[in-house]
Amino acid sequence: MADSPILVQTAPPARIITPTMLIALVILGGWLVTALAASAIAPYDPDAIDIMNMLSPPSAAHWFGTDQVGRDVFSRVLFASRVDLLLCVVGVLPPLLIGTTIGLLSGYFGGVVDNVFMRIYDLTVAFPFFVLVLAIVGVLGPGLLNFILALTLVGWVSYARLVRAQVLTIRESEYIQAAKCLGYQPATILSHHVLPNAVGPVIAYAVSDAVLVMLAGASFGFLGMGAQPPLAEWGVMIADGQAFVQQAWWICLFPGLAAISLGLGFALLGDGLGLLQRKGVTA
Amino acid sequence: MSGLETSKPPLLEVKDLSVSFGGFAAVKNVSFTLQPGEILGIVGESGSGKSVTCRAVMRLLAATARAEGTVALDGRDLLTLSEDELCAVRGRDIGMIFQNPASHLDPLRRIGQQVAAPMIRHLGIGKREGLQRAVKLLEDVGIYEPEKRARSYPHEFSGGMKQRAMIAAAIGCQPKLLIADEPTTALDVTVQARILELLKELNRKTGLAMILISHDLGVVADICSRVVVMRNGEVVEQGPIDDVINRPRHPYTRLLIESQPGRKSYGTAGGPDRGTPLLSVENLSVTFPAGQGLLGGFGSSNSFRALDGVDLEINTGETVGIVGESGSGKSTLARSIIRLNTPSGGAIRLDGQDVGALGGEALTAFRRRVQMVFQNPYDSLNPRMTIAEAVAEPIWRHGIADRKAARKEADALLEMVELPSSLRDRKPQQLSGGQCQRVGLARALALKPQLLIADEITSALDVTTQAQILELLVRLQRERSLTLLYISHDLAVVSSLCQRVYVFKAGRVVEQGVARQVLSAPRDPYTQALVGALARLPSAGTIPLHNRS
Amino acid sequence: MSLLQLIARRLLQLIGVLAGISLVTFLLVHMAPGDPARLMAGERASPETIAAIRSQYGLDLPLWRQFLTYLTNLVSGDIGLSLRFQRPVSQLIEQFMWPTLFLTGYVLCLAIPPTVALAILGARRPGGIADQIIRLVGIAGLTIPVFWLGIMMSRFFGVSLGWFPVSGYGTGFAGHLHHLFLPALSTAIWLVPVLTQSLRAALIEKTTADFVTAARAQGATERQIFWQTMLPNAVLPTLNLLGVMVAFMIGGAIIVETVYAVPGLGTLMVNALLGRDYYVVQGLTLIFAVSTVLITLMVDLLTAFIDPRVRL
Amino acid sequence: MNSFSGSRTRAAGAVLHGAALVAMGLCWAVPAFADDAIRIVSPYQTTTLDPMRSAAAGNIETYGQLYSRLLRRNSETGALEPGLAEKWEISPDGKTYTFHLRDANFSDGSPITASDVAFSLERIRSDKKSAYPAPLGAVESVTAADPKTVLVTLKSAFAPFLGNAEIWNMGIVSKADVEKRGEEAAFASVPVTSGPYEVKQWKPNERLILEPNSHYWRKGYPKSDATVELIEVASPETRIAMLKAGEIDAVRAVPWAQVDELKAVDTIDMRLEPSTTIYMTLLNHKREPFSNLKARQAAGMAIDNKAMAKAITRGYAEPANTTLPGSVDFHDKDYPGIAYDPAKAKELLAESGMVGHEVKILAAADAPSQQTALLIQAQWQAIGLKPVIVNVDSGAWWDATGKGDYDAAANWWYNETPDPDLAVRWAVCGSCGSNSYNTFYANPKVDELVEQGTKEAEPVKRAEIYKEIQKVTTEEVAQIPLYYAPNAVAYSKRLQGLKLTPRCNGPWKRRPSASDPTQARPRIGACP
Repeated sequence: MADSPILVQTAPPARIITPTMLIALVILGGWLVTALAASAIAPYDPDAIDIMNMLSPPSAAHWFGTDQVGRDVFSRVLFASRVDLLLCVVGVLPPLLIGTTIGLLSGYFGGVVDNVFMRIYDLTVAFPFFVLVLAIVGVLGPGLLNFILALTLVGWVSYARLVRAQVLTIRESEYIQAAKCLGYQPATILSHHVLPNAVGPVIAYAVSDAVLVMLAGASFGFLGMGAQPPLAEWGVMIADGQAFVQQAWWICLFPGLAAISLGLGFALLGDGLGLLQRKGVTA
Repeated sequence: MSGLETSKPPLLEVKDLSVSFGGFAAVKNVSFTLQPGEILGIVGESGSGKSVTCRAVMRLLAATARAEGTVALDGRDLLTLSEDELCAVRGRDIGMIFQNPASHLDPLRRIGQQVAAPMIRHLGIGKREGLQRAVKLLEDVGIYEPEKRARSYPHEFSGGMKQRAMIAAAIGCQPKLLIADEPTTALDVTVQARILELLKELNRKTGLAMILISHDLGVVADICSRVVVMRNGEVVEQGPIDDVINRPRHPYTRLLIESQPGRKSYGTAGGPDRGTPLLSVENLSVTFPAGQGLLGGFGSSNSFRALDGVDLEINTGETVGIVGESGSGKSTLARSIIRLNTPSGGAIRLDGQDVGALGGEALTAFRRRVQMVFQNPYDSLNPRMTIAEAVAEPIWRHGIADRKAARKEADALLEMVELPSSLRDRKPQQLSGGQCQRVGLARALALKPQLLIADEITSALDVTTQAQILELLVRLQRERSLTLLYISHDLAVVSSLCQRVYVFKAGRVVEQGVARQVLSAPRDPYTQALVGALARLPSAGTIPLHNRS
Repeated sequence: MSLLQLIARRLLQLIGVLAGISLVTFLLVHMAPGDPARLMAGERASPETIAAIRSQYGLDLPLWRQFLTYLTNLVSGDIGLSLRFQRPVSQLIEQFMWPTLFLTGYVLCLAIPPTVALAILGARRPGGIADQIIRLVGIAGLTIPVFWLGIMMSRFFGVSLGWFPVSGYGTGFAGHLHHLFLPALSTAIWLVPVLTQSLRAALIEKTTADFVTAARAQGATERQIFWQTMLPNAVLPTLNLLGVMVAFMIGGAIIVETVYAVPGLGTLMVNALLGRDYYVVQGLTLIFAVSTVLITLMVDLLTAFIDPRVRL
Repeated sequence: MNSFSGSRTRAAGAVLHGAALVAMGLCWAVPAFADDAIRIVSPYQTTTLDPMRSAAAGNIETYGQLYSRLLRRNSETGALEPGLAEKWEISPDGKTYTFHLRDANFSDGSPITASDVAFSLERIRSDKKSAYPAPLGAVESVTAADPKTVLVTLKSAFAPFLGNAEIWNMGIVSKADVEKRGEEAAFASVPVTSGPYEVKQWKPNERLILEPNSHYWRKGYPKSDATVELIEVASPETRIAMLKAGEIDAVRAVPWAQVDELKAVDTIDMRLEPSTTIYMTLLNHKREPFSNLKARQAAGMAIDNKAMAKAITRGYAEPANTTLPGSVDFHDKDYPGIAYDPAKAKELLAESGMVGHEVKILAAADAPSQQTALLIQAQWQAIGLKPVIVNVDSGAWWDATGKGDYDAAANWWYNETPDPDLAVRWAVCGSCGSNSYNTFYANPKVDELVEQGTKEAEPVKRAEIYKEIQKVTTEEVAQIPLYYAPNAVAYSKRLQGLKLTPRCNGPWKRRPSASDPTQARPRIGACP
């Protein structure tokens, strides 16, 4: 029946580790090792300025060349992985926690609580992200911490919406009714019955969100609002290198590739988790 | 078998049909024939391969499916046709209707267009004429104001109307064969009866041959002349309907027959005790705000009345049944009793105490006294918890025992509902529907309630499983002296299980009384329609009961 | 009637959102350090000059008074005067709106055809080789930083090869197309994977939909099924996503517009933020909010038009 | 709402056309520009057309094109020459200047009269919104004696007055027009001008399009009939790319790193023009560690400004030896400057007790500022300070320096005239209203010398005074001078074909314009 119509019956049997997941884990593991062992791997001090050796192209001595103050780009790319990995984790967790909590409460209790949160959603969504971040960073000053704060103020919305949508379905399910009928406290129901079932897609989303956070980190580092010098961070490196890209393309290129590869790791992981999640639900 | 079969060439001949998905053989060596003008029933429970068989006939299976054998329509093997030839056969020579008409109609297109589409495609007629014919067809299948209705969208149709529209679309090209895959399962019994009547009439008038797939032997017996019984992908028995029903040769067929609701009375314990009622419902009304569109409740004062002045009493030790079709308010009642709904009027009293006013300790005590088992076996269990955890949880949460003791208690409860101990650490997805429903029962009984509400607990189960669960329920009721409120759409089940029955329609009680009387001598026209719609096996009671494993 | 109700409701909602956004923006920009008067008068300006300018524009009044004045003007339809340029904010926005709108439209033109093509190709055989490649490339596309891509593309195509201008808006329609090609392409490269993933997932979901099986059972060919049944049913979530994206592109044009020096709303916003040109920032934020709400409204109307089940 | 719906319709139309054309393909070439326009790109913005209102770089550049002043400076020789004033007399006591106006007209054709001059100068001097009244600080009154004669009375003799009267904000505006249209409206879009150009169209934030003023008093100028577009592009990369692509004719503020490359391009004339620009590092004298003299000296000695000049500007700049720009009059070329001596710096820092003290370095986001900040950070770290770089945008930069909320800030400034009077008032005078360029450096002796320098007419004596000022302020490390940089401007050679060489008085040949942090735009402006 080679030419028979497409009627997708079932997805191929679910394996926990698909090839893409494997690739993702290898990439992420690689960067994790790099980050931990940066000082051992890196040939130079990432902040060591070599004033007479600025903007030199890739060579045996400097694999990725040097930047505008003579720092070794390769070493900086390696060291930057520490900041960027951390950024991915720290940038995702606060919006995840806050958004999930709000989504849970909003979805489960509905009514006034939900209405209030919905209005805040509307407001946040209609607010241009960049303006908010720029303004917040403007008020609080630049730096990673303030950047993450700004990100949290905006980022919780996606999580809240996702969780809320899940909770709206879950709260109608019979096991929640059963839990109510069995006289469990609302807090118990939320934490033990609603949350565990709502959290799957959220985790998958959070992993892909890590990519977005990293890109945002890079973008805002690029806008001078992320990591502060001399701290190596890919976005900042690209940003600083932009003024020299005509002669020294290597300053921009390598951090960009590094960012893409880490992003790919997270994106593939998120994709794999999402797939598992969907299979887990239908299985 | 009569000699007729061999004398005429069969319309459809299925020979040694096997279908496998990957390594899994869903259908094994199935053979049967269908004569022109005949209605063939295929009966089996979920997983028996009956749907796969029919889809293999239409070649509607996924690319991953492998089908072997021959499926000859008028001598032409469908399995070897090219894609183009196949498209010319589908909808032209063979029409098909499905279990869930709601999901099988394209939600974005008008009914008229959808009915006309196959005719426009196969008969080479224009759009205008197609639509005209569609209107005619809609009228033929019993849809009022067909002109107007042809312009409606599926979501504006009721379930029965959708199925009629599907039938209209399927018969528009005057096919030789109509395959009906569980066409009435998703419908209320009265609607089911009318659809079956429509199919019978089509067969009678046009001589349309049909294959009717059903899990319900009653339905098959109602309109089929021959029946194929399937189990685990194999045909266990086939023959003329009377032979199979009255003289089943295979034990499975016998089990099927005997599991039919209403075949057996479960002789529930305890007669009605006319003392003070355990639970009384007085003039209960529940209203919901009208359905919300994008606009929300924008000044919409019209709300939907789910329950309208219902009075009801349940005495200690009694088994009370509630019967009604979807939307009649029976589940709303159950939810109101366990306080998932807030009544807009009236009161619910347990031992004379107003349930709505309970709070704190009193509410906790109420929770222990009244428990409920839910309809959907999978959905009623938290998918993240093992079944032992789920059963143990209420015990330790209510402080009846510590976690360890609760776990032991849960083991005992699971044993009581006849679940093997090897399943205890499984999660709901790893169990069958019947097993899940047993867990649900065990969990509801964990708090040792007095009153157990069972809301359609068998409607999602196969008949044989349903029979087993009912058996279990009756046993538990006896052992634990439970008061039982049994809610079902199935009059047969209710009447065989319950002493008293309330018939609900549109949020009101239209009839109540002793179960057997209501069933045998219904007074209200609606109840009469319900009773009349029961698709019952012919000559019930003549079959000797067989051993159940 | 219901249409009017929807619009009325959205407008009510819009007023709430606008009021909230005005307040938040107002507080944020006023709390940020920096003084528009100093930035206007320049480095050598004396404190007296600065004070005089502040008092002329009412910047020395208490914040609540300034906000009240702003609101009063807003209610009468006046979104204010640019502090720097002494022009009505609306005039500035009108001037900078076209490049952004053009760019947005351009991006859509570049993004939608490949999106549909790729999604179809992927969904035709889910899990097949083409699908896997599309999926992986899509994932990879998502992880490319737009600004990095912008820098690299402008260096390569703009400077090294000299195929495209690296800045500006150009004159005339062809000029716009030529000038905005790289910016539009960099944005489209980011947008296509997002949309493709959504459409592909929806299409795959619809391949197993019951009504597709039903259509097949009625003898529809695969082509008919795809165009008449699957695609219309699958397109709605992507349409919604597209709405969100378009709103985001209008409000988030900052990155690509600054990389390519496109004189659009993003550029205006950056300059207004840097110059602490409060009313321009306010006005732009309002415009972004309004466009978000309007786009959502349009998407909802379109959804309702496609899907009869959606009640307005 | 009406206009909005209208615009939406048009947008929809544009989208449809776009779709059609994209389908046809995108491979055609568009002429980069029409030949009747000269396009000059600069990072600086024009924010107002009122010459009195701003001292920001983009505006200064613009004022030069739009408004004539009483005097003008010869771009070849640097000498002061007659402008709107055909000739002038100075009273013996040096307190009264009499300017005799030539016959000249505004762009609307009306004659430029003494009352216009008096009106213009008076606004600059006494209007509260005047951005830079300092050059006229010594003026007591400006009066029109008759339609052709202007009398300027000074409070006391003031040597640099003529030079000051040539400064960018001294442009003459039409009194009648300002009074008729009102101050805001007169300059909002198309002002009446007295200079070589008038405004054709102003698109704030994007470009200013000028066309020759047919009533300009210098006959034959501007030499080209071409319109001039002053285009604002923040990113230096983009500016250079535009030049290379032939989209524009002149680029200001070419990044140093690009200079060599551009020199090698045939079609581009890369020029390094002398300027009065000095790159330096502000130190905050108001708080520790740099309230401490030894700490400042240590900080100064820690910095190898020769190496920095070479590294950052590719050797195109001279290392700076004093706190004043190298090309102002009376600059002390022989002063040895602050020696690079890290060992001594360490010692001094130890003596000051500021070892390990945190130093907040403010950095604007343009590449040179970033580079400088990083290099300074590294060098200070080496002697035992704890420098932290804080990136800010220009708004926040001014806020922080004005309030003294910083320790060090790398920056640059230039002097408008060759005379050092304004320079010292701006950079090192504690009592001149500038807080010594927000460093809060205040030495009464220096303040005294500044006043003496103003009053002294004798060049030799003035030289002594300014030499002393340079010595004291450099020794005390009022700021850390880094280097004197030329203006890097790249021209498309196409301009020569139009006989508009940069040496003539073409529109692009204004004095290298101010480059101040107001306009040193942070990365946000520069890139996406």
